[in-house]
Amino acid sequence: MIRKIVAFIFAFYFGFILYSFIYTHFPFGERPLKGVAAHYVEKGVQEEGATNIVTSIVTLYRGFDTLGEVTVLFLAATGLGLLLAGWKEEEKEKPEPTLIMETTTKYLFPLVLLFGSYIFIHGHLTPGGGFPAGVVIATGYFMMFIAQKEFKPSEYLLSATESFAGTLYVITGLLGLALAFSFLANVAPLGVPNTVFSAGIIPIIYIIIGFKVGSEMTGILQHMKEV
Amino acid sequence: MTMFYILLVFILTGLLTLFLGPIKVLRNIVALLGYLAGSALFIYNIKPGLIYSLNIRVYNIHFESGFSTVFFGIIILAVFLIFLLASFHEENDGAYYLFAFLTLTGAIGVLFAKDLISFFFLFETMSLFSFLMVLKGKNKNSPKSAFKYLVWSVFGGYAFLFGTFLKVYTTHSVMIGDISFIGGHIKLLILLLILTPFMVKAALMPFHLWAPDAYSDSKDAFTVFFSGGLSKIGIFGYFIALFKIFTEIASKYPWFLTVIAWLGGITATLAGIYAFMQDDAKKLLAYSSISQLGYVAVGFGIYTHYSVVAAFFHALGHAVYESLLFLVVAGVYYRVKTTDLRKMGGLIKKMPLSFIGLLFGIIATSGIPPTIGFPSKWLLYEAVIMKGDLLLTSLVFFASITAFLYSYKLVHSIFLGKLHKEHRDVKEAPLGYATGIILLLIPLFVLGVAPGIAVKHIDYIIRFYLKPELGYNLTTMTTPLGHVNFPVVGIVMVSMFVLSLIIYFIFGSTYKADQTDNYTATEAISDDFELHYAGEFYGFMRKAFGRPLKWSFEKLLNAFLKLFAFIGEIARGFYMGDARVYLFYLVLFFSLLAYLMGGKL
Amino acid sequence: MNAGHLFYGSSVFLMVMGVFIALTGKHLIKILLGIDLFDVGLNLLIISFGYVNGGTAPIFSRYPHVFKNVVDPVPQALVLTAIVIGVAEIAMGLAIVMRIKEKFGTCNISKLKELKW
Amino acid sequence: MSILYFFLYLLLVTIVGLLYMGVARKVTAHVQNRYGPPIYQPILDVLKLFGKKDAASHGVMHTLGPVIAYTGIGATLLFLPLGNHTPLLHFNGDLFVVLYLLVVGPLGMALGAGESANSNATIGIARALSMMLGYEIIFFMATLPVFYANHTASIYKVILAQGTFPKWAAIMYPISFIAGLFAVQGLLGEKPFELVIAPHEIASGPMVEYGGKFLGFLQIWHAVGIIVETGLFVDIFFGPQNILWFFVGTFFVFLASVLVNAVMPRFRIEQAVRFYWGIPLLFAILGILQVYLWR
Amino acid sequence: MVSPILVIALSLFFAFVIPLLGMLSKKLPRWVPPISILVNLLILLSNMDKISGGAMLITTAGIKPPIAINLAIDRFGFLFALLIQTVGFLLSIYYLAQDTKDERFYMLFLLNILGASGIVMTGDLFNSFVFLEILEISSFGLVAVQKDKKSLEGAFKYMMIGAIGSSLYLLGIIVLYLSTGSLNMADIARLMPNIPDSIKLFAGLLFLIGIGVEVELFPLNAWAPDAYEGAQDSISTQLSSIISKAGIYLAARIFFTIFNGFYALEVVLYLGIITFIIAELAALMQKNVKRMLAYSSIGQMGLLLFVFALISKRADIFIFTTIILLALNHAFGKGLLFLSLGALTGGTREYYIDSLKGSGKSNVLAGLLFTMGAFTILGMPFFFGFWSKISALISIMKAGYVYLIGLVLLVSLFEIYYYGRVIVNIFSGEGKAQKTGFIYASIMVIFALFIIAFGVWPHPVFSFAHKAAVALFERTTYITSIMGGM
Repeated sequence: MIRKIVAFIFAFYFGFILYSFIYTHFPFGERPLKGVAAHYVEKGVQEEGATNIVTSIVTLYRGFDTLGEVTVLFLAATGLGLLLAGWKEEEKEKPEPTLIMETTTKYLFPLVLLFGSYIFIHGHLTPGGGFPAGVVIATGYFMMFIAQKEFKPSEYLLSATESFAGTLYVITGLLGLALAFSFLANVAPLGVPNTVFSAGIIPIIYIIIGFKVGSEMTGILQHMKEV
Repeated sequence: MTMFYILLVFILTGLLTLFLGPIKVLRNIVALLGYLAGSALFIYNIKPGLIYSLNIRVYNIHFESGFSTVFFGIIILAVFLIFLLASFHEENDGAYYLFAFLTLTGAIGVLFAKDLISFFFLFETMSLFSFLMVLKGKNKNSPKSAFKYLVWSVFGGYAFLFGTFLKVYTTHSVMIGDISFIGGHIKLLILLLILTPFMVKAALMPFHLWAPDAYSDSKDAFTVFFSGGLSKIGIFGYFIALFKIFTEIASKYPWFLTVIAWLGGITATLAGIYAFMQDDAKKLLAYSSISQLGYVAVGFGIYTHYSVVAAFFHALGHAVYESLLFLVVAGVYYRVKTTDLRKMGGLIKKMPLSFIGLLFGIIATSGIPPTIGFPSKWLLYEAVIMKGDLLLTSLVFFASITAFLYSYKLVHSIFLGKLHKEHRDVKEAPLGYATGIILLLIPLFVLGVAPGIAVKHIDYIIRFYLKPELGYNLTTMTTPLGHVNFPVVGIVMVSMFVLSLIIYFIFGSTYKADQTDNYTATEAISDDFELHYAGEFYGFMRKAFGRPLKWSFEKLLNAFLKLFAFIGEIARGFYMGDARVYLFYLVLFFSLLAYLMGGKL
Repeated sequence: MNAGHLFYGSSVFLMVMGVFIALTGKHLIKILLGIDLFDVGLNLLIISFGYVNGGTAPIFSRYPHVFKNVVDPVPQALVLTAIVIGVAEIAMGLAIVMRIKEKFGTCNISKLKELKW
Repeated sequence: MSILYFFLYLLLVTIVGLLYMGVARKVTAHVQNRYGPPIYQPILDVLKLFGKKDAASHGVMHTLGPVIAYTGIGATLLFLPLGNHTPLLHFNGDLFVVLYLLVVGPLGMALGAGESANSNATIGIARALSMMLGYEIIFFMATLPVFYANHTASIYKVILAQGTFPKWAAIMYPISFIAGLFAVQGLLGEKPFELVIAPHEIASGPMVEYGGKFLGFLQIWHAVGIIVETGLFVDIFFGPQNILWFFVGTFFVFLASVLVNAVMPRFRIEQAVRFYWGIPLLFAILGILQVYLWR
Repeated sequence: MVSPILVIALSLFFAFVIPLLGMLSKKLPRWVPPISILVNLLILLSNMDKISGGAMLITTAGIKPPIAINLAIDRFGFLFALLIQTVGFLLSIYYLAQDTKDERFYMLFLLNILGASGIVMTGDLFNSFVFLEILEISSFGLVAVQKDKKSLEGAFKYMMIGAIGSSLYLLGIIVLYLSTGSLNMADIARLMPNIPDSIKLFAGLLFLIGIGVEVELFPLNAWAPDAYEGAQDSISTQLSSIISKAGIYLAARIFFTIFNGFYALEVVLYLGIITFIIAELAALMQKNVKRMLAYSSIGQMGLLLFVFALISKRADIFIFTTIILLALNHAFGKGLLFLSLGALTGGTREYYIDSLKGSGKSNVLAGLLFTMGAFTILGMPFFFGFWSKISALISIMKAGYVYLIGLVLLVSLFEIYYYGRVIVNIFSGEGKAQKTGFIYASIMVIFALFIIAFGVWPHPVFSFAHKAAVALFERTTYITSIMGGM
């Protein structure tokens, strides 16, 4: 009990400090765009050709971060696999999925995949992009894990997709290095903004990310499920 | 440049012996040749007044040679030769010589060092490799003793380093130079700190705790160098600290010198008492070594020309006879494989040369003329009386009485008394030891009769710092209190001895009696009968001293260490929580800092 | 009571609750969830920082017409990264917890006392 | 010439020392209500011992021990002024020479006795050496003020400085003198400090294995020793102005010691040593303080 | 022209390739880390001459900073990158000789090295956060990889503190972003004078906690002993030689280059010395040698940070030279200690001081190497540690804390005590015979050679470290070389 009270006091003190600080210094919504943000908003579309500024930030301006981000996810997936490798499976009573679930998911699954693909292909135009798309795809698989008893995607395939997508991402970056002397440079033609085939390498990267995130999340879920 | 080369020669010799490791003969020859090359360089090229500096980016290494360099250098090199001779017979491997030569490098290098950082570097080198040498030691206890030695010598080294930095901070000079112009009492602190490692090396109480163990548990040959050679660095350090670094100590802090003198006296006395209570030859000698080094501290503490000459001469004498004693014990150990005094006896017939070595060694230790021990003791007494500290004189005198006690215990338990059955086939110590003994007996007598040889050199060292008052020539010394002619004393003794011998030969004849042919109050004794009185020798003195004998610095220190251990346990408690506790530290830390920043946010 | 209090307040509240749960929770998964809550709160906070009064999403669907008044796109991009990193962290944590459950046979944090001496 | 002189000197002191021993036996006998042997008896004993045909030796050191002992005491004698009479050899700083030469004798005997492999002998030696921790230090401390006050380390100069009766050190420094008296008793090895010989206990200690001429040597060593030890005391505290006065002084000091010996039992060794570290030490320190105050 | 960005790109590429290779053959993946790191080293070395005063700017996405992310490698970062890659290379050789493991382990290892190199090479604050996360997450995995009780517990503790710490670090970055509108380090550093003090204070506090967890600063370092103890020996080496070094780099970059020694450094000054004292005290009575080494490691880091923070008291390049020397010494020395301890135990994971008795006699090489490692940490002559220790003391003196030298030396005496105890213990008594494999032994010998070579002839290291220190010290040059003459 005392522990809880003390923890409460300190946690709230922490919150109080944080809150009072941000509230005084960064009043909500009153901060003008400045620095790089202003640049992105003003010049972003001309420079990179993507109407979704966030996307061009994520994949190009701060594309290096995204590469790291993908790596982190990759790391988590492999780490998880490494840690959970050789798990002794215990026989547990698992509830039988109902017929309705079994049937609907069968039909819903390709649709979900399609939706995911749509999101990552249109990442540079609309909200979304590779990461949400990947998660959506993984959700589809998750659905299948729950509803279909026998469903089990090939681990090899997942792993290969993951690795292959990763290597492709790096190669894309290296292409930039080779052609424009800068890693991850936007070497493809920008095209007309606001169309699908525009914004240079952004769609390519998002497709790669979509595949990669999808396979990684699926991999994570599958590892977790097996325990 | 030569100074640098000398050190390089020693280091390379050490490395060469390491790599020529497998063959013992080769190793020995290389070691000897390397030593000879280095010492030849030293003796022919090192004259007072050489200067050399070497730049390693941020630090400049400065070397300089003075009279003291030559004096101590020759002592250390000579003792190292004895060590080498003895170590030919020791069990040794490549690393043995490597460590030994690096120790030598450090010891000789310290004599060259002109700035305090180089001094520290070389001093630590010496401590470190002598530690490794002790660690390699000869028995189960060696590692423990080595540990003790390491901690103490590093304690000293760090104190020195602290002193160095204080000096550099206050004077902006890293050179070994005068600090008496600094205002305030910080100069005393600097002096004390700089003096500490030397008090440790010279085993001045209460910094002596490592010495008995380290001396007795290191390899026998190395102990010769350890006690005879390395302790001289301590003496050299006294000289550096009291004469070169704080030149006006006598006028500014006379009480400090008094404290040193009294510490020296106490050391000499207590170590002497501990020495004759020991039952192990090397432990006994270790304490005897400490006791003798106490006199040196007294000499420095009195701080007159007489006393300092006496101190230097005593250091020289200490090197000679303490090396001799350890060497003999090493030879005996080589033959009988023990240093326990209770397990030996009657070896005089088997090892006559060793006996002669030990006999004159103890005679010199006790300070009986005409050996090297006498001039320094004579001069020291005169100096202390002149200073007017009669109680200290008495204390020193008491210490020299203890020297008789432990000397006799040593010689009796090893060489006199009844020969043990298992030692009937023991032979004389092998060539290396014998050579060493003979080599050491020469200075033992020569300097005892003609101390002027050394005194002249010592006078050169210190006349720059102290008004030269002592009158001396090759064979005499004169102080306001008195005058002594050393050869006369020697001649008197020799002629009296001859006279007694004549009386002896005039009357009657002798016949040889067996050792069992003894007065035993009609009890029949056989060969197996334990007649040798060696166990509990001076045991009754334990009763005489009573409780105070049990007091020791070690217990005090242990109590102190326990305190640290307790604090350590508390500190460790911090790291024993679970993950939530650690997180709590984080939040607490955040809150605390935020609170401290308070209104600034 | 303006919108600032609501957005900032709620996200800071989430963070506080996260810390509180992590500090007091006994079950390892509960603690992990606390950490996750903290992350979520932080992400929301970062998003709210990016709001500009009256701004719209930084997507210029009617290009070349460009709105001047858009919300800051950078925090959104950063949060995207931060979310993924948070997920990775939690995933790793869960794997460790699962192994702990297997080895220690419990998820009680106070039973994890192998490492002390 | 001087060598001959030296022989006579040595002979004289030896004979006088032996006579002192005779007196001691006589006096002790009278105290104990006995008749006692004639005074010259020790001389006869020594002659008899030297006259013996052969003597048992346990080895080189055993043989040399008594020889060294006599060497030491003889050498000491040469540096000791017998009253105002200039010693045969002297230089100004001879106090420490004497003190150190004085040790050679016991050391020689100790070495010799040690080799005999008789525990009694060694125990005796151990006691002798340990006793030195008691009386030597007291003796030294008692004499120090005298030397200090006269600013010399020469015994001869101390004698010269004392001149006649009122300037005796015994009177100027009475506290030190008392401490010195205590020390002399131990120096001479008389009861209650007769631990080294202790005939009933360790069969005359170091001497146990000696016979014939060795014992003879030890006897004359002891005889000279008595003169040297008491003589040192007398030289320092009474400043004898001539050789007669010297012998009178030594005789009375010795007599006093013998009388104490005759009525005293024997201490145990640790008692003896501790005794010296008690009252005598106090006196010695007070003596030193006295000289500090007077200067 | 070989762009240093390839160090990161190629490592990533190789890491992604590992699973593909693993499908071909189980033996192939283990060769990937050594090859990859060797390539990295070559790339770095080929760029050695190009990096002179100021930082080398490598843009990504073809756009100049601060708009896009860039790498900014100055000599300081270059030195750390070299250090990390070198130690990483040695360790990768070590893993080559280990038993077959899951190939994913090699991936984790490679990414760990990558994260550390990324931290020291990047010029972007948020990017450093990403790399920090890569580093941390891979570290949790590596610590836990043993999958026994101790390693799991250590990993969990590390994870908890690490997660919260890095979140606060992120918050700090955001605060700076909000006030400057930039995420580029050089740009923020340039704009720093415009930021109000209170924001600086708060951001400094957040960074202090975030980095403090990595560099094992006093109240935030409680995870460290547990993680060190739980991890296997080579991973402990990695934690102390690589991960904490990346933290040091980050601390220097943020607190000095960006904050220009504002406020947080003073806190670090006190906390550094407190860390030093408390950790050494804790080590004093420690019976588990590995945990003892961990405490010692924390202590050394504390000293390092303390010396580093002295810059707030006196601006002197020498202080930076010192921290580089200390970092190098700690990296090689502690690495050697952990590895040789592993060799002494013979892989039994029995680290108690009593169970190590006599192991130095049966395994002489490992015993000697352990001794060497201890000596260099203790600052004995002829070992590199001597120079770093002396330099540290000189720095303390230069900053005017001359009496603190006494305290530092006193605490160092504790070090002597507990290291000496272990050395004595491993060389006394008789242990059971064990052998160390050739590769394992040669890795340790290379570590030891570094220590001795630097110790005997420190001149090259000094000049190298000095140049790096100059690069760190001249922050305006750093800023202008990234941002152009502004």
